[in-house]
Amino acid sequence: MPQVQVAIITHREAIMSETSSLRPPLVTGNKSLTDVTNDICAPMERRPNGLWWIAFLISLSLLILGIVAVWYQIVTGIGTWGLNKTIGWGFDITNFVFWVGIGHAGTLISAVLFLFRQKWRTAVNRSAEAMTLFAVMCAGIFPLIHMGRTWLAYWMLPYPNTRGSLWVNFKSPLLWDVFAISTYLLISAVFWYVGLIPDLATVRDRAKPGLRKKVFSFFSLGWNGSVRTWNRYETVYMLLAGLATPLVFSVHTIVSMDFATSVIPGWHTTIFPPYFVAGAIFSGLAMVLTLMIIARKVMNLENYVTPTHIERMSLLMLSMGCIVGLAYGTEFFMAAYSGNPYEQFVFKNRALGPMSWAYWTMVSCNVFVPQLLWFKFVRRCLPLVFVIAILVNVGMWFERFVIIVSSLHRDFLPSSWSSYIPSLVEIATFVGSFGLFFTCFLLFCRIAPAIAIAEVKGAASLPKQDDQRSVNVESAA
Amino acid sequence: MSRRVLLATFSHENDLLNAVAAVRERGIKIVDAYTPYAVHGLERAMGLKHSRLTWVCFICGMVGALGMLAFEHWTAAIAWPINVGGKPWNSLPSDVPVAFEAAVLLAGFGSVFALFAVSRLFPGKSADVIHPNSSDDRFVLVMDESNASFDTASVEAMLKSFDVVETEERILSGAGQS
Amino acid sequence: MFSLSRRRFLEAAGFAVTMAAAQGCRREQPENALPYVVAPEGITPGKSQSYATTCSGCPAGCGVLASVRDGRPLKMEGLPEHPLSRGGLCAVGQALPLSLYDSHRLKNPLKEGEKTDWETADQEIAKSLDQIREKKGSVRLLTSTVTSPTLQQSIDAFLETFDDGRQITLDAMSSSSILAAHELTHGIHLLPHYDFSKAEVIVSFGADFLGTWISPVEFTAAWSSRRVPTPDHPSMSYHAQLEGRMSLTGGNADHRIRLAPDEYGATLVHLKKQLARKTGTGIATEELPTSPLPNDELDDLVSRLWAARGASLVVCDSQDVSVQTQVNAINELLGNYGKTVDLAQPSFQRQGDDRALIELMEDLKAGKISALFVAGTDLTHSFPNRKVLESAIEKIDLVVSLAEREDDFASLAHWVCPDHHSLESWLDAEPVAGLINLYQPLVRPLGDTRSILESLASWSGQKETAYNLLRKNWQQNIFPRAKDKPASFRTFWDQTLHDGFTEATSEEVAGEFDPAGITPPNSESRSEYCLELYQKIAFPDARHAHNPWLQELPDPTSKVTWDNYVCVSTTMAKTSGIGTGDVVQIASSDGAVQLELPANVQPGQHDRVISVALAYGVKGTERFAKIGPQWLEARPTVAQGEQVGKNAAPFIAVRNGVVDYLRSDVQITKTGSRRQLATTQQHHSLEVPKHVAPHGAEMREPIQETTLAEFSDDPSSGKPHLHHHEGGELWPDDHKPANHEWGMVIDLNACTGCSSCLIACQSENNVPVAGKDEVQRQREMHWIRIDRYFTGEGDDVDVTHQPMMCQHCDNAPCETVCPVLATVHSEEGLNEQAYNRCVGTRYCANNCPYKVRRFNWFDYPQPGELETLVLNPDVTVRSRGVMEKCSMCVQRINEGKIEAQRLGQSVLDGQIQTACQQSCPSQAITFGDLQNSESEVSVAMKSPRRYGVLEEFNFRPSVSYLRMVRNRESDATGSGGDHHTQGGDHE
Amino acid sequence: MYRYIFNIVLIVGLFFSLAVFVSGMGNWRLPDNNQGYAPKQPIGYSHRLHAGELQIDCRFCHTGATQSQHAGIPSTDVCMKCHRHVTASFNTMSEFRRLEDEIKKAESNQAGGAEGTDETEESAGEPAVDLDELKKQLAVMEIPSPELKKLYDSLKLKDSKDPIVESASSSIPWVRVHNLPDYVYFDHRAHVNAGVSCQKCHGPVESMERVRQFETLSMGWCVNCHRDATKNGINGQHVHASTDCSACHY
Repeated sequence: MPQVQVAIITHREAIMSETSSLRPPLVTGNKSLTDVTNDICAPMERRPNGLWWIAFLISLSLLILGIVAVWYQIVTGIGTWGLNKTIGWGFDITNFVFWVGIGHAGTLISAVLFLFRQKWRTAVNRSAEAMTLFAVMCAGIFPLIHMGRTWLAYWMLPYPNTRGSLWVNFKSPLLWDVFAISTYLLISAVFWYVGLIPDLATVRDRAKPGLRKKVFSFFSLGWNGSVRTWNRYETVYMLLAGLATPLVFSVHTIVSMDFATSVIPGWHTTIFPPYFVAGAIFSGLAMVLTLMIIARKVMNLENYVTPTHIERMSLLMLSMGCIVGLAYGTEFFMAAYSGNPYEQFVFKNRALGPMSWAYWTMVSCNVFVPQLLWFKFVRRCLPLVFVIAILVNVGMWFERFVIIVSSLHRDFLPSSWSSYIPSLVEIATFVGSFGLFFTCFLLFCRIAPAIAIAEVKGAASLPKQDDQRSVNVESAA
Repeated sequence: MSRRVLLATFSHENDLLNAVAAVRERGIKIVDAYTPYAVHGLERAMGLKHSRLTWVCFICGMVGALGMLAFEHWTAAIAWPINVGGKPWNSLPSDVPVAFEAAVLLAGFGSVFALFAVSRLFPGKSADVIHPNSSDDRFVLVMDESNASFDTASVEAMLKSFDVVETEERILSGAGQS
Repeated sequence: MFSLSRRRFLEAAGFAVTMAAAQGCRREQPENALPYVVAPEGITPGKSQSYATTCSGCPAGCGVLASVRDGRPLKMEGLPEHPLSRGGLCAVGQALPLSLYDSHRLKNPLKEGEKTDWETADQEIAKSLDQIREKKGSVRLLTSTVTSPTLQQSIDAFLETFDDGRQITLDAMSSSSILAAHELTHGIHLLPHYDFSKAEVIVSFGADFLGTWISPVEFTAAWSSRRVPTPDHPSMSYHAQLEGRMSLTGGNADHRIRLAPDEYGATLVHLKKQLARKTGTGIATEELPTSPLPNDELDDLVSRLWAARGASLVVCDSQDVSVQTQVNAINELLGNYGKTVDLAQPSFQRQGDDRALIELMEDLKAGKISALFVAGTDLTHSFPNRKVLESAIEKIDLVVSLAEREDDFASLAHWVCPDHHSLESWLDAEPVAGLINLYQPLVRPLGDTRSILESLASWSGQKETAYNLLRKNWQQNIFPRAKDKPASFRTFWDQTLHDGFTEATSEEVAGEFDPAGITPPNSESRSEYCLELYQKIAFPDARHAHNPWLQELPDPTSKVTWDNYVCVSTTMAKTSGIGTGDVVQIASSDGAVQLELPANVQPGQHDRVISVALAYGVKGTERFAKIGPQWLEARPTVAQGEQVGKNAAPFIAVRNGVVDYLRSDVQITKTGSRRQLATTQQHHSLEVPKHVAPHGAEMREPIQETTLAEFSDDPSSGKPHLHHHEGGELWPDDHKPANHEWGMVIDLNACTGCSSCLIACQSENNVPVAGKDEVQRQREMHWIRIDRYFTGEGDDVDVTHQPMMCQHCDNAPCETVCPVLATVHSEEGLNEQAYNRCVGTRYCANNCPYKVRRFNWFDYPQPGELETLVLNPDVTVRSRGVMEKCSMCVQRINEGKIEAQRLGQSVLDGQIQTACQQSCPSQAITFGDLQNSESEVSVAMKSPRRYGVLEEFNFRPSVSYLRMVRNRESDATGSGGDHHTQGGDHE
Repeated sequence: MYRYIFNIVLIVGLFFSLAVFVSGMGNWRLPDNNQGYAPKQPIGYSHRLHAGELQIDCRFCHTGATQSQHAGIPSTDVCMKCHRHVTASFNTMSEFRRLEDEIKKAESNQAGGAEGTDETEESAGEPAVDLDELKKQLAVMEIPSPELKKLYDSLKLKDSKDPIVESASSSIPWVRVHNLPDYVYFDHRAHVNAGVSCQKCHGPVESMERVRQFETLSMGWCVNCHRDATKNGINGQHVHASTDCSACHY
């Protein structure tokens, strides 16, 4: 190999290429660059298979159910939900926080791992970003429809008006939410789209002349792979990743402030911002795992999403589970240590009161079950990881439910203590949000490269075709 | 203005990197290179300057944050001071979250739109694709032939040593801008 | 090509049309404004006028100030100058406007259920009456208590035209035994006028005088006037209540003893014996069975009563005449006659005559009656045996009902000649001898109805208007009695009409006590169960069951709405496995009467006593099936073909010449089915459940209380030891109040929990009725609620009531969280809610520590167009999706301020009153400007008893409470418990 | 060819839409802004005449303004205070008088003519025709204007202003011009007694033939006036015009 090469390969990459021979390869199966392109583009270029159709039809019908429920609720009233004078939020905000949390893992994988130069993210970052986008869409719907007068939602925006001008209340955490969620949605969308541009160009160049080519030409913005553009592109991508990382922390911090800045015991606590961010990452990881394990099977991406990826994600999930468990314990400690009887009561009531079933579901799913991931065979057993991920999703939903409902149902004055049973409309809306999420996700798999082609190529350090054999020997060794 | 260029196509990023280094050593002017993904080190190998988009991002972010802080203060304490929960008119801590979000939003959009503007990317633009496989598995180096000292044959010979897949001479219209 | 272009052309053209159209559709339908043709004198459109009149809710005759706006009576308020009600008005009285604008009220006379006109009715009734006169038939006129001298005169005149014409008085709940007992002991058949304001020691045997007994508003006002201890005069009346069921009065007593109603007699005999021993008179020497009351309790009562001779009062709500004679003997022994028990100026508020009623039943059975007229009472709910009536009616020639609605009896009658609503008619009332009230019409009759005065006059053969009849009677009979000898009848009449009442001389009645009249109560052996039928505070009379406001008024003790139920004690519940909501069957031993109702486990109930409220299952309440929002999961308020609750009147017994509301021959069994009660409160204790209670904070402290003994030592006793942050504020206080700072103080010692403020607020602020299902879902809409807590173990519990509404916190947690500034603070210290700005996130309600915010889950339309007339035009009717809450009657504040500005004055203290404050019978609520240090509210704020609920959180509520003081030696009884000694470490 | 024609049609269509749109821009306004609303009223009552020319004080008819939240629309009997006597416009009345005088003159002429000599016979025919014509004119001349007739109809009065016994009176269905939303409580008392002139909100009504909404009546307009009043006072008097929500919304 000529000397020049050594000179231009950065130190970091030297390490990477060195370690890549020690670590299992990120892309298995002796793929050439064209193979990568072909494999990833294949799902969107061939007709969908039966499995896709079944999944799509199920998702779509759930979505329609949700739309009907939301329509009914908007024309009839929030009374179609199981809320009451004491419990003003139930499924709505639980689902909102749940979906925002799901969304966070996408950003985490794509932006945070990018900043940390974790190359294995390339296998999943595209779908994780899409997941973020769709999850934030689902999340955004709930604060919208939870309003008694949804049609006036635009009053939340500070626009000049004829009311003198009456602005908005910048002291309200709910307004912070409006800004946080909309910023998050927009930045996630932009991040996702910017990442997609080179791949759209790849698809465009592969497409035969026709509508498909036209559409991809339109959306690929005239991308031609010039190294000057790549140079700026990389800068902007890094900037976006750099912005998205604090954003994702700020979003869930602000979501947690909806509760933390209130006066309700069980909400009013300073631990919430880190606790919520950890929880969000935890639930997001679980969701990514769930989706990835399905996707690699359904879309034949086993060579790109390898058990190694799954195992690393599992470890991350385990550590997050432990952080969340620590947070649960800390809450009790703080209540006991504060000497505030209202606070003490809320936590005792959570664990032993009428809603203890929800509390213990949450603890079991979020803290106890993930401990299985200490064992390597569990981490490498995909069905087991899948089950654990599902349980963590359930547990994290319950975490929000417990925080919201169990704190509200018994607060200061015993005369107003109450209970909460969700109504059919609420359940249908929740189910509908899953419909929306999966419908969007399935459509996304069909119309855009589900894996970042350019990034996989860039990160995988594929050997020259001629060198293949030697590399294989190395990895086999 | 049109000019003559020599296109060299490679199948591996290392070949391209090595070739770029060699070509620049010979004093040949490189017009551009086209790659299917961001080849790390290529920009340095080609001697491209660091992008100034970070400044755009920073300025947009500052405008977002300071602008929003000023706006929040103006609405709550000056334009129409309204007593909200007994809080002081000018309550800086509660202004921070929205200001932060505004900063991120403006910085993100500012830098992306700056990228699009500087790189002339816009929806519906028809791309001048240099090589049908340049977005798949081919790395294309475009060298300026207009210099009188350019010796096509010797360059091609040199490129051969970097496993060049093919070479082609072409007249490029326009300024050769990417 | 052609088609494409054509489409484009159409697109372009369509665009143009749409743009033009979009500019056209800007304005809604024009709205018309219809002015008067000839404006009446003295009426300014948009301004309300107040007229003094009288409440017709029950015969107690409270004075009313009715405000009329643009020809509509809208709000009933207490008449402050009235000697009986002293400005108070109960829930029933407050709810009258809604029954006025009731589309189900009859709009014309009916003949056999078919619409007819007055001329036909009068002709045909007159014809039948002539026939009856000819054949010398018996005519009976059944009325509820008639306190009106003019109506009484008309009735007498009408009945005089017959050979056998008699009036029979039937009360919703009879107290005829008191009248009968006085006939025995004092030789006069009358009801004495009780004066609770003069009583230092009150011992009540089951008499719910603060709730439903005889004249509750008057009694509450009088009772509470003696319940305000100040640091300078730390004294208050002592009130012991001995009762079987948990009544409102019992809950307010200093000492409550559970005693089954069938034990009143035995206890009273002992009381009488011991008092007699103290006086040295020998009226009671007979051998007695053992007292149901422990000796120490008895001794305590005796010594307290004896110490307060002449300033004590023993009352009893028993229909056993011999028991009442014992009460009379005790009051006589204590020298209470002429002091707290007034026979000289007796009360006419309950004149039900059970003997006459029993005779009527005999006559009906025998088929002796030719004509039966019924006015002012719904027979089905007070008549002991409806079957007698039903079978007898076929034999009667003429049956006429004068009911306002087609009630149960009206559907049996040949003729229904509907009376006016009291707000449409002229009438008078003499509730207590020497006090005569006037009723004046405040609205032109809404239907083709006729005053009972006119109907009777017409059937007596002289057509005359009610106004003329009334004036004539006043000129002839009342004017001569006038106390301060006015110059002319005209001035007298005008002054009375203005005042609403006049004081007149009355015949002095003298009754001498005669010990011979005392009869020993029969000491029946105790039965297993004792069924007690009682009146509900919301509607003591079935006539008010049509009023949805009253139906949705939570019972002050059980907090149940929209239903009646069987109250059982916690002990009985435990032993027979009955839980709240379990449907139980109560049946008379002979199986003749059966009733299935859900149970309500009531702490404080006597173990043997089961109690059921009357006036439920009223015909016509089927209409409430669809009240409240209708949606996917909505459950009807009443099931198909059913009524609200069930009628318990069949259990009313006739015994020893009286109508008795007690029954010992009953069985109670669990049916196994369940029926959820619609309660507005689910947790009834201040104690948090034991297994989740933090150590040292087993008790919540929204209600603070102390005992009189401790209060005399330390006026601020009862204050929990809290770590209250007293240091400076974290933030600068940018918000100095402007010209006013509104505040409110509620005296928990005066508040009885009667809930009149709830209806006052509902009427003033257009609070919607949500329906039973919504109440079950904990979504009632009342802006003010009364939190009721039981403290203590088992059945010996203390009851506390706390009115709770928006506290208008200066550091309001709700305001901070509203994203759109829909709830903010006014410069006068009010927490404002701008409905039209609200987008309905409900965050404010979540963040409200007092949980006083109410969300419009649905639209709650008025049931009909007529009913919309009850809405107060000064308060926005809230739409779906909007939060609402107590505004401290800001419309009244604004009116007061603007009116003061118009007159060039400043706002005087007491000029602005909130609706809840105005009507409070015990004047527990004080409202005013805190910036005015002289104002009543500022003075109350300085009371050592003042505290704020959850004050330790620094919400700085504008509503304060005055600590409750129980007239007790120490905390030994009940459970007020040691709770004030265990203040946790609240921050 | 087709293409050419249709392109022209298209361009004309677009131009037309644009023209309509632009012309509409002038009176484009936000929803619920009814500025300039001037509905046709059941009686062609002229404020210009009454308040402007005749200088009748606003409060003479709108009596509620100082005492009630509503200024009130005068009842028919308020109109009749004057219109019992004033039944036609000045022009109509002078025309009426002129006709009457002419008839009188003609009649006296005729009478004089009859008694007079035959010299005038030639011209005598003419005034005779003139007289009939004049009488006819006088007969069809409506002294109460058709608008006043509506007033009489409301009270069910004959032209002689005697009531028609058998029929009941009916309100005049005036169309509300200034119509605030139901959740806004505007109190005339507070404003009029604080010295705010009627024209401040209603505009120069005294110059309006038919009343129109002069201001936007938007919340911002109210609030700005309140701010200004608090800052600068009204007529030199210090006032405190609250900008609290509950000043108007409750």
